[in-house]
Amino acid sequence: MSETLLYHQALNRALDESMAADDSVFILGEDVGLYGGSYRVTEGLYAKYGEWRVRDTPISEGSFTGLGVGAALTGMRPVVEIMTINFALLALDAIVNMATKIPFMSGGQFPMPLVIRTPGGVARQLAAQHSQRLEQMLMNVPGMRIAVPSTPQDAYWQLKQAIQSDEAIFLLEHELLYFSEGTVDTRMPPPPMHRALVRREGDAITLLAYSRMVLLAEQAAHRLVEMGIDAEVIDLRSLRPIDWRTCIQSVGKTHHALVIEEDHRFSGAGAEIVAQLTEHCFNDLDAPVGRVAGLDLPAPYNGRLEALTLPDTDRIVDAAVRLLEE
Amino acid sequence: MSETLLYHQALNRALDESMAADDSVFILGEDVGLYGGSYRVTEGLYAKYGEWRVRDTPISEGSFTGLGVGAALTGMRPVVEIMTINFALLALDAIVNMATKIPFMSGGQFPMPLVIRTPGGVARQLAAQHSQRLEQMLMNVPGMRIAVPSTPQDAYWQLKQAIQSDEAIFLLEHELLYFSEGTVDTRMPPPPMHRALVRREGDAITLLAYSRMVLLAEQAAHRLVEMGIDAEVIDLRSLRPIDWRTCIQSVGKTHHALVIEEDHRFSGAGAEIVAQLTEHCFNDLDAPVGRVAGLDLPAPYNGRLEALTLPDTDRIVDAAVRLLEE
Amino acid sequence: MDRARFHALLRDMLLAREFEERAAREYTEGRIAGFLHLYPGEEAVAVGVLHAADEADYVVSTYREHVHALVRGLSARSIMSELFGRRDGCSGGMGGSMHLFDRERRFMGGYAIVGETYPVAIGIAYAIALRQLPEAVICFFGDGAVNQGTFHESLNMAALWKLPVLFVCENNRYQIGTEIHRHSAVSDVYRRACAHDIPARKVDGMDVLAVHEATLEALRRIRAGTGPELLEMKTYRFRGHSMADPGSYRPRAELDAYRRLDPLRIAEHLAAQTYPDQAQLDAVGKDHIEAFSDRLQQQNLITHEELDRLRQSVQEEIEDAVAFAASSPEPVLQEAWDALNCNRNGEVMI
Amino acid sequence: MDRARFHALLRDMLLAREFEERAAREYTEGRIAGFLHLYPGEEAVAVGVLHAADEADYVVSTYREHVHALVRGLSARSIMSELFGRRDGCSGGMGGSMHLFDRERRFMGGYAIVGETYPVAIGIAYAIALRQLPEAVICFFGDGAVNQGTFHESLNMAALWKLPVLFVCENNRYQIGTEIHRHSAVSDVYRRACAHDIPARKVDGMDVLAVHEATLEALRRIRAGTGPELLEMKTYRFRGHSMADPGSYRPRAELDAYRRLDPLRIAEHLAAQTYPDQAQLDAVGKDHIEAFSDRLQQQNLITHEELDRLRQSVQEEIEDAVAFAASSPEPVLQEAWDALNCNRNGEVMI
Ligand SMILES: Cc1ncc(C[n+]2csc(CCOP(=O)(O)OP(=O)(O)O)c2C)c(N)n1
Ligand SMILES: Cc1ncc(C[n+]2csc(CCOP(=O)(O)OP(=O)(O)O)c2C)c(N)n1
Ligand SMILES: [Mg+2]
Ligand SMILES: [Mg+2]
Repeated sequence: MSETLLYHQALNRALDESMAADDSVFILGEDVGLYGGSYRVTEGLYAKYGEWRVRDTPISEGSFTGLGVGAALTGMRPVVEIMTINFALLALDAIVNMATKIPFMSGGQFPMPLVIRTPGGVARQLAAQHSQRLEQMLMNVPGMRIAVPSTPQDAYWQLKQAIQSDEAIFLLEHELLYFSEGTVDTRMPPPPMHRALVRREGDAITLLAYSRMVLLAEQAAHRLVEMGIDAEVIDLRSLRPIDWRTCIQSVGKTHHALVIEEDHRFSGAGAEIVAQLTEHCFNDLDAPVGRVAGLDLPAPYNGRLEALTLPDTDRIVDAAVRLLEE
Repeated sequence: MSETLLYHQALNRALDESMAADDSVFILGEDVGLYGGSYRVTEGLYAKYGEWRVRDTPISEGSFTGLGVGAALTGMRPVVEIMTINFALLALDAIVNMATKIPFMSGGQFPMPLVIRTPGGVARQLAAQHSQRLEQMLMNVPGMRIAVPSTPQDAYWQLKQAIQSDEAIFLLEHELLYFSEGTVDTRMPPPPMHRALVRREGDAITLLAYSRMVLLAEQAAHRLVEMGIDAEVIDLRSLRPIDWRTCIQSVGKTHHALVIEEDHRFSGAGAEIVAQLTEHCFNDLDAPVGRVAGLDLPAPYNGRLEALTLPDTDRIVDAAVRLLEE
Repeated sequence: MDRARFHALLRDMLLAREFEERAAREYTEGRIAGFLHLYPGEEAVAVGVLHAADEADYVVSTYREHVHALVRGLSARSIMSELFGRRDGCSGGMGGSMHLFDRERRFMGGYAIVGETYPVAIGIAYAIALRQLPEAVICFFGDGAVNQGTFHESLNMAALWKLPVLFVCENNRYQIGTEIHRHSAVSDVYRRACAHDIPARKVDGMDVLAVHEATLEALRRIRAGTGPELLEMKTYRFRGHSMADPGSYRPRAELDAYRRLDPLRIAEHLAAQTYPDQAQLDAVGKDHIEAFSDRLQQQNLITHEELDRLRQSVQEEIEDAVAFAASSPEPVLQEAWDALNCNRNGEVMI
Repeated sequence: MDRARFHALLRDMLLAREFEERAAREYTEGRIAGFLHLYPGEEAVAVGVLHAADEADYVVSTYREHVHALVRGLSARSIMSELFGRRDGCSGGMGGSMHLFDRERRFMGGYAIVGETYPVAIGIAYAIALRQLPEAVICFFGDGAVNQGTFHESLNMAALWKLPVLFVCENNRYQIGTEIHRHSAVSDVYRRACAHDIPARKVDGMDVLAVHEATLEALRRIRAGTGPELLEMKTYRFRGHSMADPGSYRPRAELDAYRRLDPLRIAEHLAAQTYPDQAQLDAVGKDHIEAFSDRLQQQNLITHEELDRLRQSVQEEIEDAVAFAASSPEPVLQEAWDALNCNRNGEVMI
């Protein structure tokens, strides 16, 4: 059952199938209903499932995310859409202090079958308040799982898995991926939600990336191959937990690793990856693990400057070449 | 002018002197006035400066932190106390999206002479919602500075510097340090706010710590010396920026580094430190940079379990010894 | 009027007082740690409200929730064990005083970040409404808590979607050391509900029957689907905010005034003190409880002997709870991991 | 009545419309990017309110703020340049459409996270009150924004401390695609102020004189120290929420009704359409502006020639602004670093 779908359609499919299969699944968020979702992810579901299962909310991120937590306590499976990750700061208390702590604080009495999905990353000239990468903030939170699909197939798989899971899961989509196309097989059994996947095999250097950066890493890998450098590309797919085994195996083979992240470099998601790989692969590494990351600068509105603050293929290729020269 | 002061008294002194010297300094937060502050940091100031300059607020963290931002735009120097860091999640939009972004988004028109101070860290059996270490969340935010004083002297210096600075500064105090005692020299010119200080010199291994963990690192160093291991202890004092030069110099000498942090290990503050040191000192390091950190578990209320989730001197000593054996 | 019901109300008030005063003692002696927020003075609220609830209703509470839990039917043993941090605690020793949970009794947690109870409550209520069940959610919060943004956010959603929530404000006039006129422009909390057209009224929170009646009526309407309501209970706490708070911000005149609510007037000779010591608390604090038991006696709803027996049984229950808690084992680290991963369904990570 | 003042009001409304429609065109042609939220339909609010403000007053606005900035006195050049992302933009090209700032004119920013304007406004007002200055803060927000927690949090503090803020709700009945009855239990925003005893009223936001009068009065009281007030301006946006929004969630009947507010009734023959195209907007959108200029003409406050000249000069101003913006250089990366570190006072890090 393979089809070609856009990323937002794959998410929509996952929602639709999950809602059809299980009455306890419902969606809430700003403009998810009548409007169809600002990135069309919930299109058509309002008409199909009605306003109670596809609930348009007021602009009250803190409380409607908390509403999801409360509903999850009764066994419902809420899927909260936060319109963009930039507004998630307003919901962090609900996410960190409520969703991730209740199962623990209650001594294990209350699972938390809650999914929070949100578009994130830097899109195009949305300026500093709308171009945030906050995944780092949730990585240090025990009780949280973070999925970061880079393909329509993963978007479909991981959203379905997240809904079925009894854990609090943050699904971070990327604003620039919604209209990317890919094959989606709805029958194939998915790998575990947090499994990293090798997107391209190679033995000269390991490129580790997630979300949109995987696409850049793949492009860079093609360029590197043309230069005679056989790069391996790993799509992390999950930022908490991280599938270290897959990463370590790769580095054991390539002896070089480069992390590519859209985050600001200083204390971004990449820091933990570098730290762990160094710890586990210290003797295997021929050079320190490198990072290609965003500048430590808020996103400027101006388009050229914005582009300069982000990783691109050139910079990845350069960094890989330099790393191999060390 | 050296005196022996408790940490909370040193902070109080810094506030008092700053308010006396500059009319534009004012304090706001829950129970900072009549009550005198839940950790006594603002004691006596309400009587001395009146309710407009020492303002008791409602429980509205998001808005009173934002109030600080607004006041700072007019050139005031607000010192916002968030009663404990656990409530800072409710103010993150004000901190991240407003305070740190306005100077940038306005093209540099508006400095941000705002200080946010808050008690943090794990105290004693306050349970999961009141035992958080959220410094990591702010480390990835451009435009933010984070000071983490470990001694009364630094508490005095860094708070005064923070108030004088035109940048948004987050001053993270530690709940278990308020009643620690130390000499405070109010005349001596302070080092730059972000300068790391070598608390103890040694040449066998570098222990890097901040806030309360510095005390544990120093204790561990004494034990290590008894075992013939001459450990150097670095107090980072600032988590954004981090004074890499001081760290790198030390590692150049010791060839071994161990980071001690109260954070949950996964993607904690330590991750960036490990990543940077590895990058800069790869050839100097005889072993991967180690981490002694909190478990990836919310704080249990039970006291014994709580202790097990945190670094202690034993664990630091063990980790140091193991690191040197590698 | 039902004798048994009156006795039950009275017994729970006595039990509540006894539990809390005993917890204070255990705290002083170091067997309870962390933050401990006690309830003396406010018993009529928890007892009046929760005796009006059905088993199928849900309760969402704050960090000052021991008595809510107790009245809801959690055993004194399981609560005291939790305060002791033991395995038999209702949260397995992981949550402590501020985080009591009991799935079976639909006691949906004590929350320690002010303002969290509203969203949790409307979330549960949303699930009820979606499934069209005849259940309600009781959501507790303090006067200080209404200044948290989630209050109005949640009230709006509750009103908009007619969710079955009873919002119960325990207005004890203080946000720690900040008196209500210094934290709220409008100090009648019930008036704030006007912003969302939610029916709201104030109730004498020192009068258990008034509280009970008002709650019964409100819950009846709410279960019928008319939407949320709000009750503001005017009450007072006799102790400091928590065990760490000496309460020196309260003027003597005010404390005196509340003391005068005590029909036994035994408080008057204590007027020279600014803050009550233990003996005073024992005497003063009983006000509404004494008042209620007096009334029952006068109306022949309870005999002196019955009252004595109630007192006796309450003391025994608490004594037993403490003994039980003290002998309950401490949890081990694996149990903490299990609590965290309770929802992992055995999935193996990495 | 002052002829010049009427002309000024009218000119700013015309300028506003021209600016926004031109921005839409530039967006379609790719010279403006990102999110672009336009103001046609709501001009009477910004113009009526801001003409009542003193130079010493502060303005805090949202992402839909070009017109606020323009009326406040920022040049069309500096705003258009900002939309183009150029160095001469009022935020140096760093902020873009949603983040216009001008320190000199006390235009304290456009904020793009809904609900941020309240705390910023009360913070500025706090500084004013502390210094006892006769200044006021004007705080803009939409009908959707009142459901953000900061609304009530900030209103409470403003009322509690009698801060000099005028809260101005631009109630255009929509939160993107969600109509007000689907996002708010109480759809008269001014009624929410009852929760904090803040004087509040609703005003016909399509009538620039009504807006202006109401604002003048409120600001007079506010500067005298009587505390905050709230004005709810009933208005409507003719375009979608932003350039990305086709606005298909609005029923035709509703759009028709608002079209009928247009005294020229030129809209009626367009009734067959569900959403106006550019030509329709040009015609329909002018409603209150046309109405106002008609009124001025009837009352002999403006002549046909004067009106033509205004139109002419407005077009020229916008033409000039676009030309200026197009030739303004792009900022370089060092300028971004300088903006970030504007407050470092030369301190060298590390
Ligand atoms: C968001 C948040 N801010 C501050 C605190 C600290 N705090 C704990 S209780 C309390 C006062 C709450 O007052 P009220 O709501 O009236 O409840 P009461 O304690 O009087 O029962 C405060 C400020 C907190 N727990 N959460
Ligand atoms: C906190 C937050 N949530 C969501 C959004 C996305 N968003 C931008 S504008 C808007 C609607 C705001 O409606 P309203 O306040 O009525 O203002 P209007 O756009 O109608 O002028 C939304 C939901 C946002 N910017 N900030
Ligand atoms: Mg209270
Ligand atoms: Mg609107």
